[in-house]
Formats: sequence, C-alpha cells, structure tokens
Amino acid sequence: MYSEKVMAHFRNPQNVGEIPDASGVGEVGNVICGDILRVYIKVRDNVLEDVKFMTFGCAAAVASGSMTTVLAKGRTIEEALQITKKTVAEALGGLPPHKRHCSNLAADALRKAIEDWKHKEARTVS
Amino acid sequence: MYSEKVMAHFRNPQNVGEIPDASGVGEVGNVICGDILRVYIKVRDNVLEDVKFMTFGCAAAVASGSMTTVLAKGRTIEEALQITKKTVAEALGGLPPHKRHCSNLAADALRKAIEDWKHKEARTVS
Amino acid sequence: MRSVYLDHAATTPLHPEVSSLMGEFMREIFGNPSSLHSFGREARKWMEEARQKVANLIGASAEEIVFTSGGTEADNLAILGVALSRSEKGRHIITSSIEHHAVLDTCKFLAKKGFEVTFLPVDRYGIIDPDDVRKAIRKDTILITIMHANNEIGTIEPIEEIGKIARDHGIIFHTDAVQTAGKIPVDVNTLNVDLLSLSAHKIYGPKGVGALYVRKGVRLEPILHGGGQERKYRSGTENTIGIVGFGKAAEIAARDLDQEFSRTKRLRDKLIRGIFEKIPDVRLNGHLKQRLPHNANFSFFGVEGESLILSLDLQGIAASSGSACSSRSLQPSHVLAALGLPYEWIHGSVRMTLGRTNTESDIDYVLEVLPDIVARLRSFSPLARKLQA
Amino acid sequence: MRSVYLDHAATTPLHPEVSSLMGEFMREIFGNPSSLHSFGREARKWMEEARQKVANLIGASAEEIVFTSGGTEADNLAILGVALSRSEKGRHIITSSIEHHAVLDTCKFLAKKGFEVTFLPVDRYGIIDPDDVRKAIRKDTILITIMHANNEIGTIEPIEEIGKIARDHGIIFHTDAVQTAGKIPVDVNTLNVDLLSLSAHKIYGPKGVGALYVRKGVRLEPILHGGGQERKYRSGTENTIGIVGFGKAAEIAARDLDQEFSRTKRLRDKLIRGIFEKIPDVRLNGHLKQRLPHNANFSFFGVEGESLILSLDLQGIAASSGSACSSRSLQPSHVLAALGLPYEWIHGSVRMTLGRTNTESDIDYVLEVLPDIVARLRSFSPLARKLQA
Ligand SMILES: Cc1ncc(COP(=O)(O)O)c(C=O)c1O
Ligand SMILES: Cc1ncc(COP(=O)(O)O)c(C=O)c1O
Repeated sequence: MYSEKVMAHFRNPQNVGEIPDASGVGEVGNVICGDILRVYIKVRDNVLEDVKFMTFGCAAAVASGSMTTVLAKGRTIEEALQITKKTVAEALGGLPPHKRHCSNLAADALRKAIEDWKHKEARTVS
Repeated sequence: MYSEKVMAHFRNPQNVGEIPDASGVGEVGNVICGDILRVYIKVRDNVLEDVKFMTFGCAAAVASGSMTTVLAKGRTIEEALQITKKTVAEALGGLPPHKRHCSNLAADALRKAIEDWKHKEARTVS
Repeated sequence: MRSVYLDHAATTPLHPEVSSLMGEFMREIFGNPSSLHSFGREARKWMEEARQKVANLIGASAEEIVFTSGGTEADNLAILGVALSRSEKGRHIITSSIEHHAVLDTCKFLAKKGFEVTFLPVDRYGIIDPDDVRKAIRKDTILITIMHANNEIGTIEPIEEIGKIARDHGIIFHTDAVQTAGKIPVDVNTLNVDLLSLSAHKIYGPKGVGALYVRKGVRLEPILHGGGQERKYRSGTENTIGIVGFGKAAEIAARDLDQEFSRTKRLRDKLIRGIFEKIPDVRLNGHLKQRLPHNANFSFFGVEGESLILSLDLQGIAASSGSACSSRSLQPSHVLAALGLPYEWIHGSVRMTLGRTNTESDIDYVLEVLPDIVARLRSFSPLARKLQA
Repeated sequence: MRSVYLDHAATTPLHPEVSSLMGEFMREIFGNPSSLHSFGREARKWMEEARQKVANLIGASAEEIVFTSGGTEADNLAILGVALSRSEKGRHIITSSIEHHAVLDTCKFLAKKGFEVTFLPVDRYGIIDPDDVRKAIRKDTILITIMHANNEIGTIEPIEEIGKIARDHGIIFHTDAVQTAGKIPVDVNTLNVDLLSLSAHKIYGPKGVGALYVRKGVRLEPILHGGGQERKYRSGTENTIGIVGFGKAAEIAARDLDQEFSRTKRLRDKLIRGIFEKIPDVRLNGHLKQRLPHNANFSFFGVEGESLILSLDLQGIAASSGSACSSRSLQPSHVLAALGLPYEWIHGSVRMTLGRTNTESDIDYVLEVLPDIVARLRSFSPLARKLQA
C-alpha cells in the first residue's frame, strides 16, 4: 500500500517532538477524522532554524510530518511557503489515493505555524 | 440421480417393440414436453398375454415403460388396472421428484390401451 | 472403460499449471486482501497479479476488472447494475432470445419490476441481425446485452457491429463472453463493449470465480452490499484461491489460444463429418462457419436427448443435451426453439464440445459407439418409426 | 523474524486437512454438478456430502443449506430475498446498529428503495436489548436481522430470546452467524432462527464460499438469476472446490469446538491480563463475559490504530483496527461509535483475535513488543501529552 519512502519515514520519523520556545505553532486535523498534526517552528533571520512535529495519525500522517520537517528545516520562510501537499506526497514517492487528503496535513500545519509566527512578529513589531 | 433399478431397466428395457396384431394400443405424452409412450397389449381370456411398449423419452420414461410391462404381463385386466404411477415408481425404487409426473407415463398408457381394447371388444360384441 | 469428455462448454478440468499454482497458493498464502498487515498485503499482491492477467486476456486494463463469483454473477451485476444506476434515464433493455439464463432470467426479473425488455429474434443459424438491434433502440433504452457466442450452438454474434451501433446511440453495451474468451480472440476495444462477462471454469480455471469488465467511466450500482471490496463494485471477501487460479488460467488461455483453436477445430470437423457419414436423419444445429471451433450440436431425429446422454455416459462419453428431460426445469432448450427447430428435433439434440482433454482417438471412439446407440434408441421410438414410414 | 497472526476474525488459514482434501478434489474431480453424466454426478456427490457436513455444524438438515459465494452474499440473499418476496406484506425491517456492513449496507440500500429500517442501539458493551426488539415491531415488520456475535468486539447477542419474540409475532428472523459458527455452539432450533449466514474462511475453510441456512417453509426470492442451481435460491455454477473445503472445515470445526474454545480463551485471557498489567490508559472494548472466546479489542489512548497495526506488523504481529485510517472508506468503526466510545478511543482501537495458529509464546511475544510500540507512538502524540497534562 505505502511506498518504501513512506514506510522508512514511518519507521524512523525525523524531527519528532515539541519545541518548547517555538516561534510559531500550527495544528490541523481533528479527532473525528482521526488525524491530528502539529508543527513547531523556530525562526531566526527569516530562516527555519528548527522544525518539529507531533502527530496522532496513521502512517501517512507520520511520514508526511516527517518529510515536511525535513524539507522545511534550514529554508527561508519564502522557500518553506512553497512546500505543498503535492511536494510532500511526491517527495514520499506518492501516497495511496484515499490517503492524499486527510493524512497529508503537514504542509498545511507548517503554513499555519508560519502564519502564527508572522502574527506574533507583527505584534512584537507594532 | 436415478436409482439402480431405473438404470437397470434403462440399460436393458424389457418388452420393447410393437405388437402388430395388438388387442389394444394406448399412447400418452406429446412431443412438446418431450416424452411419448405407447403401450400395446394382447389380451386373451381377460389376461394380458403380452404387453409391449415404445417410447421417445428420457431414462425415466424408458424404465417406467419397461417396469409397467413387466408388472402387467400375465395379469388379468382387473389386476392390471390396479397398476398406477405410484406402483411403478415404487417398483423402480423411486424416481427423482421432477421426473415423477411427465416421465412416468406408462401406467396411464396401459390404462388407455385397456380402454382401447374394451372399446374394441364392445364394438365386436355389439 | 474409456472415458471421453465432450462437455467442455459446461465446464473444464483445471489445467495442471492452474491446480499446481492454486495448491501452492492455498498452502502458503491465506491473508485477507483487505487487511493492512503483511499477510493481507501478500494476498493482495497475488490477487492483483491475477487481475492483470485476466485483463490481458481481453485487452483491458487491470482497474477495469471486477472479480465475481462466476459468469452468472458477472451477468447479473452488469444488467442489474446498469438498471439500478440508470433507471432514471430509462427503463428499456435490448437483449436476444438465445442468451444464457443468467442474462435471460435477469432481464425477465427486471421485466417484472417495471422495465421493458426487447428479446430480439435470431435467424435459423442463431445469428442476430445488427439491423434488428438498431430498430429496437428507443429514447429510453439504457442497455443492450447480447452474448458474444452462444453456449449451446456455438454461434458467434456480430458484436463489433452491434457495439458500434450502441456507441453511436450512447447506450451501454454488455456482452457475455463466457464462452468465447480464451477460445477466440476477445478484445474489449475491437468489440466496442462497455461491460463483458467472464468465467474461469470454462477456460480450465476453477468454478465459482469470474469477472466483469467495466470500462473506465461506466457507472454501475453494486448488487452485493457490504465491505466495499473490488472498488465498491462487489462486496464480499475475495475468493483468493479461485482468483489466483483464474489468473493463471487466463494467462495460459491467451498463450495457447491459436494452437487450441486449430486443434479442437480439426477434431470437431472430423466428428461432424464422421457423424454425417454414419448416422442418417441427423442435423447440425447452429452456423457452419460463424461458430466456436470446439462446438458441435446435433439433433438425431426420433431420439430423446437425455436417453442419448445417459447411453453415451454408459459408454464413458460425457455430452449434454437441450432436451427438456435433461434440465431440472423440464423446459426444452430456448435456444433451439428460437432457431425455429421443431420439438422432435429439439428433444433429440446433443451438444459435444471439445477441449484440451480430447485426442483423435476420442473422436474415433465416439464414431464407433454413437451409431449403435442412436440405432438402439430409434428401435423403440414411436417417432423414428414415423419417419421411416 | 517471528510471525504472530492475531487476526483470525478477519480470516483464517486453511486447516491442513481442508487444503489436502481440496487438493485431492481439484486434481481428480472437475464435473459440473448440474451435468447428467458421470463427471457431473461425481461432483454432485462430493458437493452433497459437504452440504450435509455444513448442516451438521448448525443442527440443520442438508436441504436447508444454500451455498453462496461467502458470508456477504448470504447476508444479502437473506435480507434482499425476504424483502423481494414479502414487500407486499410490509416494508419494515429491524436490525441493529452494530451489524457487519454486509447487513448494514444491504438494509441501507433497501431504505433508499422505499423500505423503512429500524437500527436498534446497543448498550456500552454492545448488547442489544430484546425488549427494544419487541418495541420496534410493527404491523408491517417483515424481517428482523440481528447478528449472533459481533466481529469487532466479540459481543454475543441474546439471539435465542430475540428469536422467540420474532416467532411469537410471525416475523422472519435472520442472524449473521459468520463469527460464531464453529467457535461457540450454534443450533438453528435452539436459536429460533429462520435464516442464518455462514462463511467458510472464518473456520479454516476457503475464502469465497459461504452458506445461507433457509428453514424449511421459508420463502425467499433469489438475488442471482440464471441456471437455477441450489434449488433456484442461487444461480451460478457452484464453487465445487470451495464447497468441498467448506464441508471439511465445518466437520473439523464441530469436532474440535470445545477444545479450541478453551484453548483460545485461556490464551486470550492471558493477553488481556498482560496488556492491562503492562500498558497504562488502555480499555477493553465489548463485554467481559458475553464474548467470543478468541476476541480481544483494546483501545490505547492517544495512539492511532493504523500506526499501531503497522508498527505491530513491522514486528511480525498481524492485528486489525477500527480506526478510520485502517479502512478504505476512512470511516471509523461504526461498532465502537455505537458503544458511545469517544473518537480518541475509537481511533486507538486494536482487535486481536486468536485461533489455531497461536501458542502461549505468541502471547508472550506480543506482551514483550506491544508496550514499547505504544510508548513510542505516544511519545509524539499530541493527544497523549494532553492526557499526561
Ligand atoms: C454463455 C454463458 N453465460 C454465463 C454462464 C454462467 O457462468 P457460471 O457458470 O460461471 O455461473 C455460462 C456457463 O454456465 C455460459 O455458458
Ligand atoms: C459478522 C460478519 N458477517 C459477514 C461477513 C462477510 O463474510 P465474507 O467475508 O465471507 O463475505 C463477515 C466477515 O467478513 C463477518 O465478520
């Protein structure tokens, strides 16, 4: 069902955990559909110095969380905003059709985390 | 499907053929349902001296024709009239349910042959 | 005693490669293909390989194959599935009067439920005129279902032409290819069909497994509800052992098609010639040329079919008949009736269908034994006497 | 790596006696049971022997057994067959909210076609109250269909009592015994049922074959139309290899029932005890006592089921889950939802079902491996953190 890459990331997910002093946090999904994914980012000089995720979700959710953090870490905010569900799915060697939508949440969570950071920044600046 | 006895009579039917100078002939069945059975009798002194049959029909028809002639031969008219479909089926060790009606025609043909004979007798006598 | 099987249209033995693969599979793999774990994934892998092989046999792609419990279910799914999904668009169905009961009785069921069904006639060889199809089409026609070749008389229908007509009118077209796939070339694109039924046990695969080809884009309501297997077209845990056997059988059928075609045709032609030489008052039912290579269907005047079948059986020869007595319903063959054959001839019909199990000497044996059997049965047949008179 | 199969409710491997009989049969016998000749008669003989064995398993007589392509078709035939034959009498059906999809989705299909269906609730252990059945009965109720035991949580329903109520009201009663036959005693007379579904692959027989018990005198319309096999209840050439395997499996299941009951129950209880000892925040779903002997169904808070299943799979352990992600429809288990379980717990459910393949050391292995898996998944679960907070 799952590609080799998905299983590799599921077996050994990268960047799991929380960032206690995160610059931004984004959460998507809900407990009814059964996938929740939270992304933490640490931003310095417009660069994602650190990215971590936590998930309650299936293998696809775990793998897409892992892949997204790998893709995002070290990138500029602008670069990170280019990461989409499609980018993540492709980097994972594809996802089963019925898993494409609800389990591939990490790119959305990342975007939310960036928004959260921007929001906070705006408040700090003003 | 068929009992041993049915198959024995089918393999080796008794009293097949015509009686050229028959005292009576009875035919039942029709070509649409696919079973035709004709019984010839030779009557002397109220006794069925000879009984023969011809059939276009399935194994059940052949066997019931054969068994009926065996049961009837040498009997008085009164005795022969006691022979029913049921008698024949029982003597054959039973017939498959769906074959009981249309393929077990010989007792009826025998009765018709006897009626034919009676009819002729009546005409001869009168 | 010699044993000669001449009933390959009724069913076939497993090809040795099929039984050996099924044996291997059933001892080693048992997972439920719907299960996530390795047992399930392994079973699914085998099943998907089989699906590809079945697809290859008919020029389809694997996603277009829906496995069923046999040809009967495939026919039911095609017809009821279209009827359920398109009843809003119309309630008229076109079929022929010589379809297999799986099609015929399903159409009759729908006729009782408010659908209208046109049963097209055939000519005396069993051929359906595409023009009749064209004329039967109405605004509310939702389905045309015409068999590829008939199971009793082997007549091959002009499916390609009928398919074109259906397509021109935007009507879904189903064909029952249970008797043709693996025997003559079958390609869903050449034939212009949207739905096509298959059955494994006619091509040296197991009984109880078949498939419906469903062209991409054709909508169909399921007839079995439940777990949503087979992409929701057909619920129920899959007959994995059977499916694996079906796949192998399809692969072999495709591989050996040409060779088996010529081989059975040569033997069949020898059988027909021999019977006509040795037995009087016989006719060959069906078309002489537009015919499956392995099918012969005779009528022996004055002889009842079941008696003939059982007499042959006593000599070790297996054949079948369209006589009423040979069927549980006690109805004579609707196919032979549709040809306009008189009842005497219908009841005296015998179908001999050749296949892999047959050799030249099988045919010699039949030609040696059959004339005496026919003569014996005629000797006490009131009908045969009539003919002689 | 060790391989531990804990998904016997999904499917079971063939019993060696079953595969060896199927192997023998499939190499030697191939006739179509409908054929008149010796090939056909021989196949029929085997099939009828199997029918008797299946009948014996449930205290029925052979003529009351209709072979189908599995439990799903048996359920569909029961429900649609009654609906089709009794729709003039009424259009109300009573079922439960925890039926297998083969029952549930068939009832929902009928609901779309103008029938009314009452889906009875269950208590938090999954038990249906017979009083609820009684109260739901209406003048136009034509069918009650309640499963014997649930496939996910193993809860055994009070079928005997419900059967009495149905009988008192002259309503046809169907039970899905796919999960119970061969596992706990099943007798159609004790249970007061008119129709009962079986599936071979849950009792170490092949997938793709099942049966519907139809009590003498109960009328039923067929759902597959065609050649009129199975006394017209179910058309289609019979899956003879599968049926022969089913017969053998039924025979063995009856023979070994008591022994397997105790053996699996002992192992299952050890598993439950061990898990509760070693893992925090876990619950057992279903009833503690009124439960199939081989079923355990846990929920691990904060852990998503599919991840758990795949993690177990990586350690060679096969289990299943009621989580949405483990199903193609992405719907979480309707059974666990009907128990009133919160979604967090539903998504964290794991079903482990024991059977012949399991030994004591299998359980030890699971108890060794599972705690770490749960801990690992919880380590990055936002829900688990919540619980700890
Ligand atoms: C033309 C045709 N259609 C359908 C069927 C039914 O297929 P099955 O025997 O797999 O149910 C058969 C064979 O019996 C057939 O010959
Ligand atoms: C309770 C129940 N009913 C019906 C079925 C369906 O039976 P089958 O898998 O043979 O289609 C199953 C198993 O999947 C089941 O557990």
